[in-house]
Amino acid sequence: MVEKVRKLPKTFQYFKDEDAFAGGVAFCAGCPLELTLRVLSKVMGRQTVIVGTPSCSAPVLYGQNVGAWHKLPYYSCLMTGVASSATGLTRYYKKAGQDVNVVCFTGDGCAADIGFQTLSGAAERNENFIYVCYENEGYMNTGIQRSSTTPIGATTSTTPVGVAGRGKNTQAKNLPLIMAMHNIPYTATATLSHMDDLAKKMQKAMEKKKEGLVYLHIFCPCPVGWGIESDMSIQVCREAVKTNYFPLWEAENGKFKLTQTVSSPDPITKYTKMFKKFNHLTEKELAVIQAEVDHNFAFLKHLTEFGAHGQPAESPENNA
Amino acid sequence: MKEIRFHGRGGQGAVLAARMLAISLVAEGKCVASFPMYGFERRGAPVVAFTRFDDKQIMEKTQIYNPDCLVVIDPGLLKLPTLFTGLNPNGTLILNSSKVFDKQPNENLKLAGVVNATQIAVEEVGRDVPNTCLLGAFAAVTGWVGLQSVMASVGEYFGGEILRKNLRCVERGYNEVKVIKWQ
Amino acid sequence: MKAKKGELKVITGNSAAAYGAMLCRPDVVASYPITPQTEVVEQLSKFHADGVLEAEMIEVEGENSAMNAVAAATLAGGRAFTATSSWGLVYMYDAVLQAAGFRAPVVMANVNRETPGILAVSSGQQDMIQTRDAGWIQVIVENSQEILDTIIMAFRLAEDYDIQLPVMVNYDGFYISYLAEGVRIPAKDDVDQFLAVLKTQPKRTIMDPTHPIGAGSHGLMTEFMELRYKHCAALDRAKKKFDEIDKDYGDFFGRSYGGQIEEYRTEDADFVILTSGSAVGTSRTVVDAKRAEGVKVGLIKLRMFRPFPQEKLIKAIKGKKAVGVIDRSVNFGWNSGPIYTELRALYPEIGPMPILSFIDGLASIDITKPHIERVIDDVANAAKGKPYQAVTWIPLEERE
Amino acid sequence: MAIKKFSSKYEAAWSDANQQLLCLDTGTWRTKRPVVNVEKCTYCGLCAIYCPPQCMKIMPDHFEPDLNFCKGCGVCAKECLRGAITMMPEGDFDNEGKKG
Repeated sequence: MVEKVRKLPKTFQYFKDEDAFAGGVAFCAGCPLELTLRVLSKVMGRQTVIVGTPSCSAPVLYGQNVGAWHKLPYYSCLMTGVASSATGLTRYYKKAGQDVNVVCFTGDGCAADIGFQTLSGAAERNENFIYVCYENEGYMNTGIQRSSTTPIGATTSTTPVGVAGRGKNTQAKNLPLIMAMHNIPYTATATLSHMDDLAKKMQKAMEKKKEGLVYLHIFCPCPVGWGIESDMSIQVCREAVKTNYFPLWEAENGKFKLTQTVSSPDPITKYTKMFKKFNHLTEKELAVIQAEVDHNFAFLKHLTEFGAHGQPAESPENNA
Repeated sequence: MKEIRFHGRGGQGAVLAARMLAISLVAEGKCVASFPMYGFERRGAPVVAFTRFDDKQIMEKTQIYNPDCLVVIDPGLLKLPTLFTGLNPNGTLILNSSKVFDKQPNENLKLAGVVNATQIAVEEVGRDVPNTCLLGAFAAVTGWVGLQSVMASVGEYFGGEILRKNLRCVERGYNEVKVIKWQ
Repeated sequence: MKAKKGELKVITGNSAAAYGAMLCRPDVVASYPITPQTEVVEQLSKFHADGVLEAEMIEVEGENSAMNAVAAATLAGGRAFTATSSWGLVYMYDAVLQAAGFRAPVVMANVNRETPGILAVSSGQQDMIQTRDAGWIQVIVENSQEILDTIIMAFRLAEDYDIQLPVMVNYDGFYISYLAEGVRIPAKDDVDQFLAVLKTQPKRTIMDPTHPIGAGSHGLMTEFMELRYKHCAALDRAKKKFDEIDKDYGDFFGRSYGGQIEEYRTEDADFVILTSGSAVGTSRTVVDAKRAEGVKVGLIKLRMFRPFPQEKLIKAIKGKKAVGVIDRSVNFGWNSGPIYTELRALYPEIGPMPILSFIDGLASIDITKPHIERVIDDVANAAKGKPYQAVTWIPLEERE
Repeated sequence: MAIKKFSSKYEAAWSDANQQLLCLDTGTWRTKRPVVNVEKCTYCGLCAIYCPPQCMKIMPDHFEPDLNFCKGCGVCAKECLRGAITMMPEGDFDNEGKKG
């Protein structure tokens, strides 16, 4: 009997290297963070130094002083010092003439909150490294507290629902847009459901980091923190894109572009009903979220109408 | 060891004058120690700077309480009630002023050199930076440092046209200072 | 072989720190300005602009980033320098602790300035005291020349294979940071030669991208204790190493400072006073004056504060009749001077004797000659067996 | 008393995969295991692409979970467009992995 030999799908072509992580590592079952890290190591290869911090990724990235969970060089930081430590590493490698992908890998809690100053500083200095933020909309590692990227209405352990509380009562910080406004060479959003898009952006990051800071914002829902069945995490990523809740875009030298267009977006309720953190919301409250999603998307659309830095707007009359 | 205290205002170059004097003394083989004392660095606020020199290394790191010489860069500072406090007997004063004393301002003050450094600076440099002129006057009155050394030290901080103008100030200070002696 | 004499320049303590760093050819410099340290950053930037300093200059957005950047650079294999003061040191505190735990051989100039709660843009060693238990090597120096020389020595110490620890070189803000003195600036090739011994040592562990190895991993239970033990052992080795480096420096450049401590006229002294930083110089002149009056007083200059030079101090103080310590900071809770508190821990070894604490010089208050005379008089009386006051806040007390 | 031999050759907390590549027995975490129906597999690769621990082994004509590491999250089964993967309770299998 002749064995069927089939051609691997195209996505596998992005995986240039083998997985640098041990087969079994301490991430929750179904966690997209684990997938993000493994894909990152496959796409970026071994000339990569990961810089990280206490977070869900820490138990795996840090290793112990008798061994490591992965075969990548890793630099462990405090929450405040990720982008600045990466700066120190990058500058030394530059001085020593070594070409290295220095990749910061943190959650939104570090990137948007406690580590934001150093990230912003590194962006302004246009340091030659890649900052990957895995966005799970809160402090998942310490037990699901709110962060500044937690969406309005979401319940967390510090924004609980009660007689007076209705979940988080302020809007999320739009970190990828804020980073793009630093005029860095490359900013992009990505998520796991759109793997080719994600892998392409990781590849591009390695090129663009030669020009300066690259910021990748990867949507990574937390099965435990958001109340998602462990097999549903990729579905949630997909629905976030389909509702325009998490549009996939990139900004290259100031030129904004949607990398995934959604012809007829799903209503936000299709997304919010997928997990527990929005369960308590009334129709009125959900309408607020819908309005916010629409506004953010329209805003982004406007940005895509402008040319790159140093170029005139493509169609200025559209801006009216 | 000689101890010199500079009184000026932020922006008038008291600190720089103290530093330049130190440089010129080092050029003559002396050991020096010079430092300013101020809190916030603000234009117009009173500033004190200290310069010590000796043939051997200077150990003291304190402020100067018993100066051998006072250099007063702003005539308005003459009104400071503590200006002469602690002045050594046989004390010296180098003053930027358009007026010469009619009486001895302090019993310990035995030698004063008065020069209208502001006017000279305005004439030569075009603005009120009297410090280099007073260093010329200092060299003439005290004899503790040579004119050439002072001029060389000014060259450490300025170059080109502005150096030339400041060197004119030093020279005019040296030549135009009025010396008053008391018994 | 001897080094060339070096150029004599009148420069401030801050400039001396910048010169010291520049001469050691750091790969990375990251620093954030703060009074009274600002001039260090400016001078280094000037060196860089003039092409004299071929380092990666990182214009960080705060001190925390400065420390993180330099610590990371050293662990990547580089030589790195930073400088700070006061609240800047506080703002980088987490990174300061981390640098020590990482055994990152950073050299930092810390320009001593007051810190806690009461605003004071003025001199005081409280900032250094607050990082006492950070696991760093802390050295206190006295004048501009010593700043420059000690920073060069600090790189030799920090990067030594047996040490691998960050070194903080402390000098008093205002009194020394702005003090212009004639300073001998060694030739760069001589400094290269002095530091060349580091190249003959085994290679320390670094973040090399071609080797999968991670910095700052978990130390679990006894593994954690093992690393702490190694850290303490390295600190212990640093004492002797510092003495050796100081001697080497003296042999080569012609200037040395006694290593961990410097003893001044202690040999035949009945009693001694102990102090650090800018107060040492003034104390020397007062000791000389008192000696001329027949008072047998000696002076100990504490150069190394961490690790604490117990052995040297025991040897210097044992057999004396009393010792007085002048601190430019306070030990909250003990309500005395912190160096005094440290010295009291040596009580059984130095033998029973009065130990007096003097607090002076906070917030740029001048530690004057009369203040030091008073200290010597008080310790002299205590040495004679008269009753004494344990802690004296000199400027607050009228002398009886 | 003497210090015992140190466990790490390093002076500080360095983790070295050459010294030891740490690995958890995450296969024991499972309550359900993915079972692949090879007949239904179209080799689209989605199961392997989305598998969070990336433990889908590439076989010549299908993909097969590495049960040493598979945590049983079920993403592969959920993402498979053909329904070629079924999550089956672990209790149904004996120690050798055969269905009892």
